[in-house]
Amino acid sequence: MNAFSDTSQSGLSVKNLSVTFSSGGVSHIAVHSLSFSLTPGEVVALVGESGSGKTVTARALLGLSGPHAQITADHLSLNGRSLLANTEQQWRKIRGAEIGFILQDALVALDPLRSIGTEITEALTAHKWGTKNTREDRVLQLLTQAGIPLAKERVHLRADQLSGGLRQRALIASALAMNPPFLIADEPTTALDPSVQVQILELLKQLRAAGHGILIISHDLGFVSRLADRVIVMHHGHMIEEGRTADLLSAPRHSYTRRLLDAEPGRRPPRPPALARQTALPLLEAHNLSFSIKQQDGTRKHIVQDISLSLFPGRTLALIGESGSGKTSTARMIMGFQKPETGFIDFLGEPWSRSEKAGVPESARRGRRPRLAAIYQDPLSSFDPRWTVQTILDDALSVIHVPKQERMTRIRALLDQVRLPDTLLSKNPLLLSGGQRQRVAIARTLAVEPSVILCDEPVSALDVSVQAQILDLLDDLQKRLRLSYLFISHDLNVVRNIADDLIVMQHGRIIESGTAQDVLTHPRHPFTQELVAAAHLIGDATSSLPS
Amino acid sequence: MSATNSLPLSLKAYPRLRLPAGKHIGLALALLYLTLLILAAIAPHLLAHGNPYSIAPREAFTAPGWQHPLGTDQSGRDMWTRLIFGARSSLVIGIGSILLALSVALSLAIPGAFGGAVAEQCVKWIFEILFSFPTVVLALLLTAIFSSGTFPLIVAVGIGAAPGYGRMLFGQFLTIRHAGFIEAARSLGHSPAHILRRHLVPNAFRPLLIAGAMGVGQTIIWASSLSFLGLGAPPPAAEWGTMLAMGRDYIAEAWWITFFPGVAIVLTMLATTTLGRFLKNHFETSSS
Amino acid sequence: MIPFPNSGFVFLKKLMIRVGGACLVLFAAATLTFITLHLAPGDPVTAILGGSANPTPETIREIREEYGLDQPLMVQYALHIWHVLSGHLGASFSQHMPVTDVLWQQAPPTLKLMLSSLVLAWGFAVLSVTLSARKPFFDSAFSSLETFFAGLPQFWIGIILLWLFAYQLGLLPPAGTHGFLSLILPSLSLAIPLGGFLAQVMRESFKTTLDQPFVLTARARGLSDNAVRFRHVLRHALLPGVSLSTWAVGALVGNAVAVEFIFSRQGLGRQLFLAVSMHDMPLVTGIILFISVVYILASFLADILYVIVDPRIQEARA
Amino acid sequence: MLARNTAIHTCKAVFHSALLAALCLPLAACHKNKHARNATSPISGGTLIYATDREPVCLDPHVQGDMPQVFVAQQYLDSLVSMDKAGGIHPWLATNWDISPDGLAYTFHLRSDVTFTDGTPFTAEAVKANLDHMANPATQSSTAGGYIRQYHSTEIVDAHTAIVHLSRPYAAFLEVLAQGFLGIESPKALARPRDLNCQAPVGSGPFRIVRWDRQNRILFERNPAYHWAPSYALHNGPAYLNRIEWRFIPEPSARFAALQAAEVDAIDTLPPEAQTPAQHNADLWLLMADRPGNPTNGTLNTRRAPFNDVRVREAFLRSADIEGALGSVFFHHYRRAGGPLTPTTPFYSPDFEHAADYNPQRANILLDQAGWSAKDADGIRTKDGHRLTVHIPLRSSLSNSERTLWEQVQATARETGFDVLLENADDTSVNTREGQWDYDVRIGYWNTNTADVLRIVFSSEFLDAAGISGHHQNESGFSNPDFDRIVNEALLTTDTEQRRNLYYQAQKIASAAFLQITTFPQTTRLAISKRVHDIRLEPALNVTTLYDAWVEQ
Repeated sequence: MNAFSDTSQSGLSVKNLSVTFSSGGVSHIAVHSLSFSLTPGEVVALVGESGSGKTVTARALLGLSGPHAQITADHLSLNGRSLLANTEQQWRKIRGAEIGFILQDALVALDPLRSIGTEITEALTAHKWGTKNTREDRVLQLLTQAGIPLAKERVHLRADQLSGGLRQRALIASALAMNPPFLIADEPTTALDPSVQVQILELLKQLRAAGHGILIISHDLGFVSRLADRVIVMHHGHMIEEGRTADLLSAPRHSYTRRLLDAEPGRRPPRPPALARQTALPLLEAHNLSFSIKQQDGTRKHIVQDISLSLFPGRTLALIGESGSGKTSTARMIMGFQKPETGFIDFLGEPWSRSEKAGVPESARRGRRPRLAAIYQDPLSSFDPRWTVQTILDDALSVIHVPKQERMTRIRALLDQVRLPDTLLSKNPLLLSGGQRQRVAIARTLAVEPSVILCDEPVSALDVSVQAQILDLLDDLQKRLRLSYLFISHDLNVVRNIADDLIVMQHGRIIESGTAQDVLTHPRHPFTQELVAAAHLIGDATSSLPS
Repeated sequence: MSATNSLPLSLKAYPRLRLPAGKHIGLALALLYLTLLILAAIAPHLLAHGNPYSIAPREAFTAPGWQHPLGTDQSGRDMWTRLIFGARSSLVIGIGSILLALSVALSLAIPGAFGGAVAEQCVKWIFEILFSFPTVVLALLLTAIFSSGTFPLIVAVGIGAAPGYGRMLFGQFLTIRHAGFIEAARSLGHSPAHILRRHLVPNAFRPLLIAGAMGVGQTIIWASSLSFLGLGAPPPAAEWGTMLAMGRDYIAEAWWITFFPGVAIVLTMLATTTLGRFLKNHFETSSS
Repeated sequence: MIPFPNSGFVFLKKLMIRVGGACLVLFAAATLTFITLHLAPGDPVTAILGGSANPTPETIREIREEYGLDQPLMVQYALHIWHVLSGHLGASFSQHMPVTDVLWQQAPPTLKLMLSSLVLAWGFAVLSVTLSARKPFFDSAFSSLETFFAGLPQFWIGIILLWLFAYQLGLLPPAGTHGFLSLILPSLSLAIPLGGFLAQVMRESFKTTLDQPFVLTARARGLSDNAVRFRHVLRHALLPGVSLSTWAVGALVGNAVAVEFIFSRQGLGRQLFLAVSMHDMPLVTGIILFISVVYILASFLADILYVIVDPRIQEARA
Repeated sequence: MLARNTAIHTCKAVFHSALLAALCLPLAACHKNKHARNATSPISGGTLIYATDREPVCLDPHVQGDMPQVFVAQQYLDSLVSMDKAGGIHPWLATNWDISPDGLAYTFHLRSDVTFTDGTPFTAEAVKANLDHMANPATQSSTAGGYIRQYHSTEIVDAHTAIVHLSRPYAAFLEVLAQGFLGIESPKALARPRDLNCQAPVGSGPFRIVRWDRQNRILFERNPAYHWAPSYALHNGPAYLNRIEWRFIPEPSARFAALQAAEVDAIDTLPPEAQTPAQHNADLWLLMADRPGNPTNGTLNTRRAPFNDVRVREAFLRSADIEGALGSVFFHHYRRAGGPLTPTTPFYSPDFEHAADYNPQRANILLDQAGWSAKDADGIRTKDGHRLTVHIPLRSSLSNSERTLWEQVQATARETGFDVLLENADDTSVNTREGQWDYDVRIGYWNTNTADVLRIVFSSEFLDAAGISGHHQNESGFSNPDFDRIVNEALLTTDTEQRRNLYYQAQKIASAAFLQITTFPQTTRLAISKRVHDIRLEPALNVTTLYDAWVEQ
């Protein structure tokens, strides 16, 4: 079906939609002549990276682009009624009642100060639906419908008191309150753990089956492939390609679509099987690490229990787990920022951290610190806000006593290594893109000539294509510099491309470990199996298309 | 600013309205005023001719006019001249008090923020206790010890204002201490001395600078409220708070004696606030 | 409703910390006033006699004995602390009446003044913040107004208001503590700067909140602009205002000194100034303690309010 | 000192020095006063709202003894004797009295029909209780107690006869008794603890205190049983007013504004800047009178340099332009007081009015003679490397007008080369400095209805009056045996001409010693709404009395 020819009365129809923002005399066209249509029972996906204009489009369809947006279109209609000249009053009648809206993280997309019940009720009162009693019943019904068990008890809870999956369901329930025929879901699963993503995916499928027309906004082709009937790829505000999901994914016409597909972690070639485990001594060894925090009621909550791991030269050990699994605390103990309660860590054959009271003094670690570097999910916070790229690298070089006159050469070499141009030297990282920032962070770690780099979710905040570039860079550096990585991530797909060995954590414990190959192909623990299944399901865009 | 920042691609439903031109006009006016103020403090003769102290009882209570643009006070002294000459003592009091306040604040906030868990807890308590003494009340108590006059006024206001600034700086220093870049520097293997010198001090200096810039106006107000109660700079000092206080009996007959010193205080407060805000925005959004 | 198995225990523990802190604050207040007034130059006897004429040596000896001034300093301090702890604030020698009576008489007008100023300041802040996002003009107008208000010294704005409304227009009484009308001008002089300050802080928070995703969700539900602003955003913007109000209560007492002078109002501020001027230790101690108690109660109240506005705190402060 | 003792002087009054009436009273005030008096006959009932500047710290005037206390006391207390405008003593609570020839025993015969408002009858017991109370150190009585230092004991002869024994003859005893400071309180009420009595003292006067709301007001109610009015009153029987609301409005401009806005019916201490508007306001009338005694002044400390040299003292007096200040900040409404006594004081001589007029040329010559001939870069005179510095402590309660006056003195004295330092401090700190003689100029005044004030402020008897704490009424530190002899001799005689002669000599010595830079007389200054009639000044103490006052309904 071609969107251009679709002028049927039912459904959401858009023709040549353009959105322009002007501020301070400067105009910026965020969306250029976009056309598509959405009919009940159909799922259409708008796919693109950040800055592609997909979110702006979603807002424009709800009349929420803000006062600075100029919206032009040949045609923008809902069930035959034009929305172009809508007043704010008219828009309000449409929002929630005819088009529901779902955002990504329910923790912030629902008012954090109010209970989910109040939020859903508000969607009803906004359209003067029912009486107090009927509204109460309706809220419970919606929560149940969205798959929240024990709705009666949970209706009084706030989003932050619910698990990630439940709160996302509550958010969806609030969008469904008036039973709108159409839903716009803006990155509905992005911030969720993989296992939860699958659940939400199932819920959205049910909604489609119930006849809702859904417009999915996503950067994740893999996720979209599981759900959408048609996909529209956007880039810099332009519609690049449009077509049935299966067709588009199997035979992308546009090079950008192809690039996007190739960057999908699931599509990238898996890491070649590692050489046999070396007989060399491990660089880093952790034994029986435990850590707990004291709770307000006096009991202790165990964050990490009995974790042991060994990292060998030139290899990548990945630590996988969902949020709250204890991987970040483990990372802090390994970095020597947190003293373990039990167990010990040795690095380069010498004590690095000890649970005993005396422990290992920081001064004993300092000399070896350059050998154990780290990069983080948010590189910006790890840079002094006053410093330019040059200062950052210069400061790092001073750690290993590089003479002043040599530093400039070394800095340029480092930038070259992470494939950044010299022109960024005088820039503050604040002005760089996410990928560039992460490269600067990598350059800084390289500056001190480490043996081990601890990578804590280094690509989670990046666009898919940038993710791929950073992972390639890390891979390349490892080969050239024989680095060892301790790679921490929640995303099995990311790990698949880089890990030699894998440790899966849940509730602070290691539930499975082994070579990446083994664990990924033959997961033993049910949780690992679930993870692998979820990753497979979402990540592999071409393997299972909707029929 | 990068191009993407000006776009409402983030979740801004209604982008903030910023009038960049207006903001800079405000800043320019503030800087102009502060320049004049400093000039008046350093070389008052350039801005006002005449002697701020010589009285002319016959010309007392002259309304603003050609001869005296802001009128004369109860002793026939020219208000404009006195305001200009008063800039010095008002600024000295303002800057002196804020410097003292910040030093006292620092002497608590630094060990509190960087001196370990016990010190942190202790300092937290100290601030909790000190904070229950309102600035003016504390300063009032201190005037009982230090009597009055310019120097005692600086001491009273400086110490009185210290808890507020101390708590603010303490909080900001804690943020800095826990900042990612400090941990990053540690993980690179930098020594504590290096971290202190390259990160902690320069970064702590920023909130200090902002507090200082904004504080001058505030301490001038506090000091003038003590002057107002008769505890200020001794006569014939042309200190604004005292001038204002002395004029209030004549407000019905000669409003200008009270009005203009107040305007000077308000303008100073506005100018320092504008400058402080600019510094804050500047530090938050870009690098130096 | 909310399953907190240990909330009773937690509450008790928090309460104990609070009460302990309050005692510490009171102890510090008592010590501070003692030190201050002993460091202050001047013979307490002079203070007690109020500088009047002709006291005979007998009179002076009598006074020294009556107020325990013949005891060693440490004994005096111990007695002072003991009195404070046992709730005996003693008699004010400048007022010739028990300190508790002075407080009983002078506190209500000051509390009234503070409360009405707080209410006015809040009113202005809420109005300014909610109105200003409506039109770009309002935004810049109100935010300039706030900055201007926040920069006004209370005593100056007080004099100007007095001049305008009492002297020139004759609309409101120029002095006194007589009913509602006499409360308007003093409250305004305290409320205007505070309102500006509150509004600045709340505006910051209001704007940050307006950019939050849940605001978008609320709009997308079909809520009107006003509903979003008042039901969702305002509540978030209240939070920093609530925290600030504790501080404001303290600041109001301090600023009340000058305002009570200008409007010849009855109250603790003016009484404190006079007591300090007379080096009247029992009364200064009493008033400072009272202010501390008010501050402690205010922060208690603010904590409760905060939890009402933001239920997350209950768990987050664990 | 703060305790002041005053004598009455209304518009119509002609005191000993009749020539002064015109001088001290602005004509407009007299005119308006007359106009008001011509109104209809008194009406009983209503409330009068009276606003004053300072609040007493205790309502019992025996305790301490500051002017605001006597202002209040005059409304609810009666005295043993009363004084007329001419200084004659008349019966009040005492019907008559005999004085022993040696002047040491006073026998008072008392009225038998007087009861205090708490129901206690007035008897000889009450007289004893009151005088003992004033003399008791625990009362902390400085004014009343100070005036009757010669008091020895009271002997009760019968219920209505009491003999008061003095230790030394004291010619001014009856005059002093006429002051409100020595008013008679209910002995039952006096028996209560001091601080309790301070809250609600009980008298036999035309009004009784109902409530004292600190920093706000005192409420009085009429005493319906009152029928023992003093002879200076216009009527006898209960007062006309049902109630008095006695408000405290310390801010001068606010006080006047409250009167203009008819928030209050009468104000005292009309600020100088408001006098012209008040005169032009057809709804108001003014009631003004100078108070006798030692006028408002700055007393020079002769105990230390530079004022231990009489030439420097004279130079300082002559370099201060007081007239300029009176013309500016006092709007010409205050008259210059030149000599050690206010013109309304008995035995005042006008000869010393111009003994120390502004004369910078003479000041320069004197300073050169005294050795202060060199000048430093600031134009301040120096001697042996010391600057000619004058320290003047300013208490925080000093009025802005007076502050400005001293600022102008500072400016004019600087022209002759004095470095005058005006030092702000709280009241207690200033009192302490005064006790330690740590000042060069001390600002104050002393009002009393007798020339005996000269003994209090200048005789050596009062140099160390209070002993250990250093309180002294002779603030100049002046000690002159001739002067001491003269003022003490004057206390022993009742012969008017002899006293006049002695006090003339005393004034001459004081004036020639250049001990004070006198500024203006203390003045009672009332502004009153025209609907209020017969607010009068009590003759003995020049204090407002509302007994005869009535309000148009």
